[in-house]
Order: sequence, then structure tokens, then C-alpha cells
Amino acid sequence: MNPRAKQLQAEVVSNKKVGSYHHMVFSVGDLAQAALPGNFVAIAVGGPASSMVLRRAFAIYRSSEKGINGGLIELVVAPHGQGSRWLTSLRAHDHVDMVAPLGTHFGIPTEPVRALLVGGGYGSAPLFGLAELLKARGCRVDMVLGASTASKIYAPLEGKRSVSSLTLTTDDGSTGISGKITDVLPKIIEENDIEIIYSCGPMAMLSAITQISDRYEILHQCAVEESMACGIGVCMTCVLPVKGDDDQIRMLRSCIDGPVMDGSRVIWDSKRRIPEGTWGA
Amino acid sequence: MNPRAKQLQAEVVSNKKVGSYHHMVFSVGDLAQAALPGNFVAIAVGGPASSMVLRRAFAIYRSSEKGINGGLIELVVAPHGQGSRWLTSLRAHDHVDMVAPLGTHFGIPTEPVRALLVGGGYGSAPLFGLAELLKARGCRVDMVLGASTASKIYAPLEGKRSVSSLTLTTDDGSTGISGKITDVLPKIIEENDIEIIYSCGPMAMLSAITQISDRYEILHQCAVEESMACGIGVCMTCVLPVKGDDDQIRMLRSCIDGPVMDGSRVIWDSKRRIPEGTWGA
Amino acid sequence: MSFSFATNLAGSQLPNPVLTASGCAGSGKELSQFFPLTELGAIVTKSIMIKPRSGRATPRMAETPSGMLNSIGLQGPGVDLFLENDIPWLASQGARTIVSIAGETVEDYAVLARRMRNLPGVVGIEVNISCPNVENRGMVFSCQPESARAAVEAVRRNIGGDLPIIAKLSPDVTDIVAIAREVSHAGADGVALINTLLGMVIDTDVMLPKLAQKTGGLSGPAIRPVAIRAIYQVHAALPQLPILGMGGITHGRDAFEFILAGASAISVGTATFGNPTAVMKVKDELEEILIQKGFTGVSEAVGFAHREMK
Amino acid sequence: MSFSFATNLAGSQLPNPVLTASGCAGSGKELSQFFPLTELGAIVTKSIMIKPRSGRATPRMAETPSGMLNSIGLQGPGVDLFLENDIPWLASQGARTIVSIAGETVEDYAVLARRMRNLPGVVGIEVNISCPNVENRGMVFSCQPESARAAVEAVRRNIGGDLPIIAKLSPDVTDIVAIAREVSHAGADGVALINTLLGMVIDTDVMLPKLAQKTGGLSGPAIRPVAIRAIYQVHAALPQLPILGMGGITHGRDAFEFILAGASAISVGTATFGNPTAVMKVKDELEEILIQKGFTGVSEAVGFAHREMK
Ligand SMILES: Cc1cc2nc3c(=O)[nH]c(=O)nc-3n(C[C@H](O)[C@H](O)[C@H](O)COP(=O)(O)OP(=O)(O)OC[C@H]3O[C@@H](n4cnc5c(N)ncnc54)[C@H](O)[C@@H]3O)c2cc1C
Ligand SMILES: Cc1cc2nc3c(=O)[nH]c(=O)nc-3n(C[C@H](O)[C@H](O)[C@H](O)COP(=O)(O)OP(=O)(O)OC[C@H]3O[C@@H](n4cnc5c(N)ncnc54)[C@H](O)[C@@H]3O)c2cc1C
Ligand SMILES: Cc1cc2nc3c(=O)[nH]c(=O)nc-3n(C[C@H](O)[C@H](O)[C@H](O)COP(=O)(O)O)c2cc1C
Ligand SMILES: Cc1cc2nc3c(=O)[nH]c(=O)nc-3n(C[C@H](O)[C@H](O)[C@H](O)COP(=O)(O)O)c2cc1C
Ligand code: FES
Ligand code: FES
Repeated sequence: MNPRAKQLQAEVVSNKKVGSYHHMVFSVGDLAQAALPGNFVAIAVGGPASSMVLRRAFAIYRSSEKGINGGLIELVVAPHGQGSRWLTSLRAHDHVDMVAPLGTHFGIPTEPVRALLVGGGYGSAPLFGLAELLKARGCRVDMVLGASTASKIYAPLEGKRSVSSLTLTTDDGSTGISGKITDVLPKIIEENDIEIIYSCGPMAMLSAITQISDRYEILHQCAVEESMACGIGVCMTCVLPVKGDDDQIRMLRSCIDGPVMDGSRVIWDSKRRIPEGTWGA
Repeated sequence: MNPRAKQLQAEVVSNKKVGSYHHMVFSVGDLAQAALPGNFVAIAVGGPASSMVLRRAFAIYRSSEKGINGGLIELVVAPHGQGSRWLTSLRAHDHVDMVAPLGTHFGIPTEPVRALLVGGGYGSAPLFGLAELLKARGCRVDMVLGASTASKIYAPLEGKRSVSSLTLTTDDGSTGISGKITDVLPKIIEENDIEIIYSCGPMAMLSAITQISDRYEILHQCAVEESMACGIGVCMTCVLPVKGDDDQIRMLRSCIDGPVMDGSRVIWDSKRRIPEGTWGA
Repeated sequence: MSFSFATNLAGSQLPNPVLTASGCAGSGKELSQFFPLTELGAIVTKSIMIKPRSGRATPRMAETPSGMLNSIGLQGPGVDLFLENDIPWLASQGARTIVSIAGETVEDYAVLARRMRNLPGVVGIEVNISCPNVENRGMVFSCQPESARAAVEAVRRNIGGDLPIIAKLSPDVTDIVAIAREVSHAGADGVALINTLLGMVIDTDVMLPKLAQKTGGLSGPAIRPVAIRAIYQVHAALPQLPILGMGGITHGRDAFEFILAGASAISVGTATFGNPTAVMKVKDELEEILIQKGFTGVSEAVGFAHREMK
Repeated sequence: MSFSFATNLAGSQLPNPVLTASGCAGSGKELSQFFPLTELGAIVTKSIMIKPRSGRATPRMAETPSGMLNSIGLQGPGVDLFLENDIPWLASQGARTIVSIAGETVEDYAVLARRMRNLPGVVGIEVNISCPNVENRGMVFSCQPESARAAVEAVRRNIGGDLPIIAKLSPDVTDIVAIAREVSHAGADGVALINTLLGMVIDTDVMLPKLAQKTGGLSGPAIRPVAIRAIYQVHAALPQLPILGMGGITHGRDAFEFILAGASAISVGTATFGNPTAVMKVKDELEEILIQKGFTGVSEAVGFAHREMK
């Protein structure tokens, strides 16, 4: 459990379309200062007569304590299904029921390290705040962002300030290098002598990055995205098998034991099956 | 079936709070000219992820063919439950899925008559358009509007132009005469030598008016308000027992055989029971 | 690659698999104002009984989350007037009609079946056995294997010709597969799944059941997962038994889900109340999805979700 | 006129009738961040089995219209760790705990019942018999009168003391009253109504059942009318049998509906996923409604919708 989590009615401050996404800003008062890179929020969607009974999770893109409205939390939302389309249809002064901040956050090394941040699609969102923090701690930060097409890369100008290099990839070659994120990683890791990878994006991407980080024997902290019903640890829907320090595989809740996890400990490819040797299997 | 009924996406032109109600104007194009006093519209509520699967019916307050937006239909909506609250939360340029015009309309006498129009709560809505029409046909029009309290009487200035007298009643005496609508009817009927009553409002009120109109042996056309699921005659939920010309009681659909019905033919007080002698009982 | 939207429902060849649901399309006339009935795979009539019925007292309806409760009580003109008025009118429109019949006794079903012979435009009979059996303490026919069988057998023996018989089952049973098996043995050419779930709403203002009849049938998107499960189970156990699927279908995507689960055709019910053109929307969207997914015909997609997962 | 929010649930005196639902409140710790657990009438634990359980593979969840499907598969620590960690922690919070137990065999229920003796803070046992019986082709215990009876009898014989036993029933049966009667005869002090309905969702993208386990349990507002109907039926037939009601309760008004139908207390499940403080909201709203309607206590309202209509 994130002990700082609170439930609140957050006011929409702004909602702006950026490429395929919506950059949304919410007024959340003091909660803004409780949010750390990697944390997420859970929002009730659809209004009072909604047919959607579950919360939707969104990674916190950035949080700030200043602003005339007090503390702000910013999200990057892809209008995908019914819930996110409802959310992105909101206008300034509308309110949402939000629980925040939730989940684990990216671990920040005590010593300066050479870090590579890898984001797929809106998975770039939590990486910019992380980059700032790492930079402030004296780390060198390289970044790779990928998506299917140019409009699905979220990389605002101001976000790029903290990174030493930014590489873009798209499946269709509409911007940056044509291909998958993972195609470009080995070269960047080697050239920059990367010590740790931070990642966020689709599960398949995280899994592929883990193979690479394992090969280079570097740390890999990834923010996973399992389908969640509650976001606060009570429903057990968001689990995935993770190997503990005792080498025992357990089904852990990605909403409270994650979303940030040690990539090398996650048993990837576990959709539709429980890995052998899992506790209680 | 109202043969003029069409389904359309109607744009909200304006939404203004008036007392306890919202006066809402919709752009409906050519359909406006198909609407007659007593007709209603059926609107889908709650948006794409709504938990409300049924349409909501609203009496047409007025319709006009002019206006920069083409034809307009105006409604008077009481924010009551989830559906009407959703509707009244809409803003200009939002759209609703509307089927209109539906149902029967008030019969207009061919000769000038002395008519009394009686409306309870938002039941006044369809009466103003009717008053104009009657006036244009040379009828004398008296009107009685009642509600529980002043803010629930809908009687806009411009609506009053066509009536010779307007009497208000409220249960709490906050405006007009303190008491029920039916308290004042006998006097008005007698003084003005009323030949026909047109009414719209809660079922209990319509039933009480029918007793009075029966006593005075004058015609009573009322717009009933039975709970409706479809508004177009396919669900059979909106029925009420009505005596036909052959004296046979049948369960008629108030959405297509109504809402305007001959009060003296309706078997009132039939909630929770089928009247004896009903066809097929 | 050419695409055919035609489907075979228990022996009846239909130009497309999208039908109305019994009791949700009036007499046909009401909907024909919004689209030509020939556009439908078939129109399924409200359940016809022998005598005229006033139906139940009001309130007969309550909206529920993503659904509704109804206790219409099969209001209708009775079989004589139905055959005199509705059938000829539907035939005049060129509509393909599936007549739904309902009885209170096994004999009722036999009588009704005999009246169904040689009707113009009629392409099938849906036997609504989710009705109370007055000869057995009002127990619903389709809730007991024996009475379900008896009602369907009565129809089979009396129908004559080769009009397909589709038995419509209630989901309110412990084992829907057992009932499906029973009616199949009794001579049903297919099953319709599912009828409404028994439900109740209490009006918290007056603190009494909202419906005059107390209980009613729950329909709409709320029950869709129950319908899909029932169809999946029946198709898994009896893959040769054709299924007409229904329960909360509102979008083409929903219809596709039913077909993947094992339905050869589907009916749209409650969605029509929320949208008079829902059936046409479902039809157009379903066709688009089937084509986009690369199916060349409906039958290829029927039960496709049953294939082994890799 | 003074108002008391206390209720007696099958012999257990609770300060208010608003409980969590089994499997929907984690271990209690997670919710205690949002409100003190002492505010609850009682906390109902997830169903505890003898051994630790990994639960089912993912996906385990699908949202459905006004509801959700889950196939968590009773993931949990097993009774040993549960008694070692969860029970003392709940007791330390001053929470009243109802332990839900679940077995795969009749013997499992007996073993678990013995472990339930003399636990601090425990005010009742909920016997989840909506589980597959591995000794009988995986048939759900509560779907057959015999196995429902056997499981409850095993608990009754082994529990000792006077801890109330509440048997939790599945709605997926032809005759819920018959099952309720059976478990009551077998020694249950009350029944919990209802567990989830068996449902399925097919993912139309991959064209396979969305849940790894194929079927799952349907919960949430979608099933509320089914729950109300089941409670109304059981209360009508067995007015002396206490009922813990659940199924889609989201607002105080919903809880009131359950009480009017015949429930002495209610559980809030799925609503907590949409709103961590849903249980408190239900509690506050329910209290307000009961007072506003002029009831002086909960018991006055229990089954109030059964009175004769004038
Ligand atoms: C930790 C976490 C962080 C996330 N961060 C973001 C973000 O920053 N920006 C963003 O746009 N989205 C994010 N998502 C995905 C988001 O929560 C929604 O799932 C997504 O917006 C789709 O919801 P919907 O209602 O539009 O789609 P629907 O298809 O209607 O959703 C139906 C159900 O499926 C689940 N679901 C659908 N797609 C996904 C998915 N990709 N991942 C997980 N569950 C899914 C939904 O949560 C919901 O329960 C995040 C998810 C998680 C778990
Ligand atoms: C012919 C006709 C004309 C109407 N004209 C108007 C009008 O001009 N202005 C206006 O504000 N309302 C009017 N109504 C009532 C309106 O249709 C809605 O019922 C009302 O707004 C409440 O809906 P809700 O969703 O807010 O309430 P909810 O309580 O959420 O509704 C739940 C269900 O109950 C039904 N219901 C609730 N109250 C009523 C009621 N009083 N009459 C019928 N059904 C009800 C709803 O239609 C819905 O199916 C009319 C109804 C009918 C049948
Ligand atoms: C108002 C109403 C009336 C119905 N009447 C009948 C009927 O006469 N015969 C029948 O077999 N089913 C009847 N049904 C059940 C539907 O045909 C259908 O099986 C059920 O509603 C599920 O589908 P849906 O969710 O699309 O409505 C009725 C349903 C509703 C809502
Ligand atoms: C995710 C989830 C897990 C559940 N786990 C259990 C369980 O362990 N034991 C049990 O008896 N019921 C379990 N249930 C059923 C609920 O306790 C409850 O009976 C049902 O969900 C209906 O109530 P609701 O609609 O308020 O959720 C679970 C339900 C859900 C949604
Ligand atoms: S989302 Fe509910 S436990 Fe993680
Ligand atoms: S509202 Fe459906 S028939 Fe009248």
C-alpha cells in the first residue's frame, strides 16, 4: 500500500490534445507533493449513471506543488475504450473522483549512475519526471521512446530538457528510426555504458527489455501495466508472478507491489497460465 | 404510431434553468414542423457508456420552424432522477439521440369553443403551444397551473399571451391560491362556461379532473404520463386500460394510442390491477 | 474473397443472422416505420397464446443498471386474430417471420403448433417454454427437464412439415445443458438462449416490489455474460445443435461475441427500446466486423471461440 | 424517537448492518487506510482454504455492463498463515470479523471448521459453498441439495461453541429456496445471498474467452435484481432464517432495498473496487434513509416489502 494515498474530488484544470493523446491537468491540492515518479492514480469513470464499475489507472506524468490552483497532477491519456474516452471528453472545471498517489515508485540510486529510460507509447509519461529527478541527482540520462507511429510518441519539448540523448523509434518509420524500441537498445547500452534501465510501456516491450537487461546484466526497473479493477490491493485481479528473494514465485498485486518492479524477477509470458512452482499452485 | 416520427441527432441549442426546471432548446431541422401540441419526444440518456438502457419521454413545450439553426423543439425538463439530471447537465453544442415527434396530439375543435387548460408541474409545457393554436382558431382559453410550490410552476411570460385568464395554485401557498388545482376548477368551469378541458400532469391529477369533467359533462382531453421504455409502441410497458367505443376495456399503449386520450374513457386507479372485464383478462 | 452474410438457423436459410427478439418488436408495424422488415434476417413475433391476453397489471417495467425488468405477461391478441391480421401483414411486407408460441399447458402447445401449418412467410417456430405451467403449480416449463420435453414434443408431433422448431430456454436453471439436451431429444431443431432472468426491484419510496407482479424478467446488457456462458456451454456439449442467441445485444461487437460463443443467429431485444434502429446498427456493424476479421461467411465464425488456445 | 443501527445477524449482534463482501476487502489492511475497520458492522474475509492458493492465471477479470466477471480462484495464504497473521491483526484493530471458509471436499469444511474455534474478534463463519466439489466432477456444492447439506453439516458438527454459521449460496440454481431450506436443516444459522452468477465474456479481438479460466463470476449492480429476487423468495418461504444480503450494493438506497426484501445485514463487494469508501457511503446513506423513513431500528425494516399491499 502507498501510505500517502487519499481519495479526492479533483478538478480538471485543462485538457489538451497532443498527438494521439490528451494531456490533462488536475488540481489535487496537497496530494501533489506525495506523488513520486512511477506512482499512478485511479479514477472513477463515466459519471453518476456509468455502466463502468471499475476504476481506471493512469501513470502520473508529472506533479507540481505550485500553480494558482495549488498542487497539480498531470496525466497523459490515450482515448482508447469507453473509460478513457469519457475522461478525455471532460472539460475544465469538471470533477473526477481520484485516488492518488498509488503504487510503488521508481527507485532512485543514491550515487550518480548512467541511466537509460525507455518508454513505449504513453509509457513515456512517468519517465520525464524521473529524468528530472535523476538529472538532479547527477545522473546521465538517455531516453528511447517508441510507438507504432509518430502521433503516438509523447515527448513534449520541456520534457526533453533533462535528457542527454533522445532516440525515437516507430514501427511505421513515420518519425525516428524505423523499427522496435528493442532494436536500438543494445547499441545505446553499449555506447553509453548504461548501468540501469527504467521502462514503462506495454507488457511485451517490458518483457523484451528484460531479456536485454539480463543479457547485459544491468538493473531493470519497469512499471508494469496489468489490468486493474481497484488499484488499492483489494480485488486480486492485477497479479503477476514474481520471484522473491527466497526464489519463491508468488502472485503479487501489481497495484501495491508494483507497478514498478524489478524486471528480472517478473515471470513474463505468464498470461493464461500459472508458472510452475508458484506458491499455492 | 405517429407517422411523422424520425430518429435524429439533435443539437442542444440552449439550456437554461427556470425555477425548478430546465428550459432546453434543440435543433431538429425539418422535424419541428411535424410536431403538434401533445406530441412528445423520446431521448436516449447517459451517453455511450450509460447504464440507462431506456429512453426518456418529454412533452414538447413548443416547436418552431424559424431560427438560425433551422427548426427547433423546446422542452421543459425537471431534474428528477439519473436520466433527467444527465439531460439537464448538457451544454450548448452537445448532441442527443432523439426520436420525434411521437404519440397523439390534442384534438383541435373545428368551431371556436371555450377551453380550459389545466397543467400540473411541468405538465404545463405542452399547454402553451396548444393555447396559441386554440386562440388562433378563435377559442377563449383559460388556464390553471398548479404545483407543490412556486418554483415548480412553469409559466413563462410569453406563454401567457394567449390565455384570457391564468390561475395558479400551490400546495404550500407560495404563489397563487393555496390548495390543489382541482379545488379551483368548478368555479372556473362555471364562470366561463367551459366546453372542453385539456390537461397534462400527474396521473392522480388527471384522474381527479376526469371526475370533475364527468360531473359537468364536458370533454376532457388529457395527456397521460405512464412509465415508458421505448416510446414507439414495441415494449408494451406503457399500457393503461381504456374503454373503447364498443365499451370493451383494452390495455392500450399510451405512447402510440396516447399520450393524449379522452379522460372519460380511461379507467383510472388501475395501478397494480387489471380492471374487471378487460379484454383478455 | 467474397463474403456471404447468410446463415442457416436450424434448417432455415436466412439472408443475415440478425433477428428481433420475441416481445421486443411489437407487431412489426411499429418498427417498419424506421426500416424495411426485409432487412432483418427474420422478425420474431411476440409469444402468441391461444386466447387474447390483457397481460399483467402496471407497473410492468423497471429500469435496472444496464438492464430492465419486465412483466408484460404476454399481452396479445390470441392466435386467431394474430393469424388473421399480423401474419398476412408481415407476409405483405416480404418479412421472414418466426412465430413465437407460448402455452399454459402441454395441450396448448399442441393446439398452437397445429395452427402454425402453412403460414405465408413463416420460416420457423420459436417455442417459448419459459412460461408457467398451470398444471404443475406454475412451475416454468423449461425449468424442469420433463415439462420442457413434453412441451417441445407436443409441438413436434403437431407441427407437420419441416418448419424448424427452436425451443427457447430460461437461464434460471442449475444445468442448462441438460435442458438443451432434453429438448433436442424431444425434437427441437435448435435452441434459443437465453430468455430473461427472474429478478425483482423494490421501490424504496413505497417500500414494495416495484412491479405489480412482484417479479419480472431481467434483460439487457447486464445479462450478456450469463447468455454468453450459457451458449458457450451448450455449444461445447452439443456442437450440432443450432443456437439462436440473445441477451443484451446492443452493438455489432456483442453480436459477434454471441456468434463466437456458438450462435448461428442472434436476436436483438431490449436494445430496440433504447434505439429503434438498434437491430440495423447491430447488423451493419456485425457485417463489418466479420469481413474485417477475414471470415467469408457466418458459419465459419460460429463457435470460433471454442478452438484450442495455443 | 431514538434510532438504533444495530442488527442481529443469525445470533451475532453487530453495531450496524453494513459489512464487506468476501473477497472484496483484501486482508482488511488495504481498506483500513481509508476508514477504521471498527466502523464496519463486520469485515468478511476472503474465503480461506486449507492450503495456500496461487489463484487462477490471468486475465482473471473483465468489466461488463454495470458489473464485472472475476475468476480470482480464491488466491490466499491458507488457513495457517491466515490464523497467524490476519486474525491477530484484525483483532488488534478492534474489527469484528466473519471468516469465510471454502473447501474442495466435505472433509475440508470439517477441518476448517475445527480451526475456527476461539478466535479473537471472530463473530461468525460464512461458509462459501459456491465452490467446485472435487469429489463430485467439480459440481458446485451449493448447486445440489445433497452436497450443500453435507458441507454445512460438516461445519456444524465441527465448529463447537455458538459461533453463527452463515451458508453462502450460489444463485445459479433452479430453486434457491430448496437449497436454503436444505442448509438451514443442516444447521446453518443463516444464509448469505447471493454469490456471483456464472458468466463469460469473449474477447472479440483475439476471439477467445477473455478470462484464462473461460468462465467467471458476475458481480456488481447488474445482478442486483437477481439478488433481490432470491432474498425475497427465501424470506417469503423461510421468514425465520436470517439473511446476509449482497449483490451490486453501491448506494444506501440499494442496501435499503435488500433489507426491505428480507436481509438482516448486507455486504458491499464490487462497489469497493470503484470506490474505496463505498462501504462507508452505503452505511451513512442507509442510516439516513432508515431514520427518514421513520424506522426505529433495522429489524423493523427487515422484510418490510413483504407486507400485504392495500
Ligand atoms: C498502472 C497503470 C498505468 C496506466 N497508465 C496509463 C496512462 O498513463 N495513460 C493511458 O492512457 N492509459 C494508462 N493505463 C491504461 C488505463 O488504465 C486504461 O486501461 C485504458 O485507458 C483503457 O481503458 P478504457 O476504459 O478506455 O478501455 P476499455 O477497453 O473500455 O477498458 C475495459 C477494461 O479493460 C482494462 N484495460 C483496457 N486496456 C488496458 C490496458 N492497456 N492496460 C490495463 N488495463 C486495460 C480497463 O482498465 C478496464 O477495466 C494504465 C494502466 C495501468 C494498470
Ligand atoms: C409522455 C411523457 C411525457 C413526459 N414529459 C416530461 C416533461 O415534459 N418534462 C419532464 O421533466 N419529464 C417528463 N416526463 C417524465 C420523463 O420521461 C422521465 O420519466 C423523468 O424525467 C424521470 O426520469 P429520470 O431518468 O430522471 O428518473 P429515474 O427515476 O432514474 O427513472 C427511472 C425510470 O422510471 C421512469 N420514470 C420515472 N419517473 C417517471 C414519471 N414521472 N413518469 C414516467 N416515467 C417515469 C423513467 O422513465 C425511467 O424509465 C414525461 C414522461 C412521459 C411518459
Ligand atoms: C418487454 C419484453 C417482452 C418480452 N416478451 C417476450 C415474449 O413474449 N416471448 C419470449 O420468448 N421472450 C420475450 N422476452 C425476452 C426476449 O425475447 C429476450 O429473450 C430477452 O429480453 C433477452 O434479450 P435482450 O437482452 O436483447 O432483451 C421479452 C423481453 C422484454 C424485455
Ligand atoms: C473479485 C471478487 C472476489 C470474490 N471472492 C469471493 C470469495 O473469496 N468468497 C466468496 O464467498 N465470495 C467471493 N466473491 C463474491 C462476493 O463476495 C459477492 O458475493 C458478490 O461479488 C456479489 O456482491 P457484489 O456485487 O457487491 O460484489 C468475490 C467477488 C469478487 C468480485
Ligand atoms: S487492482 Fe485490485 S488488487 Fe490490484
Ligand atoms: S413505451 Fe414501449 S410500447 Fe409504449
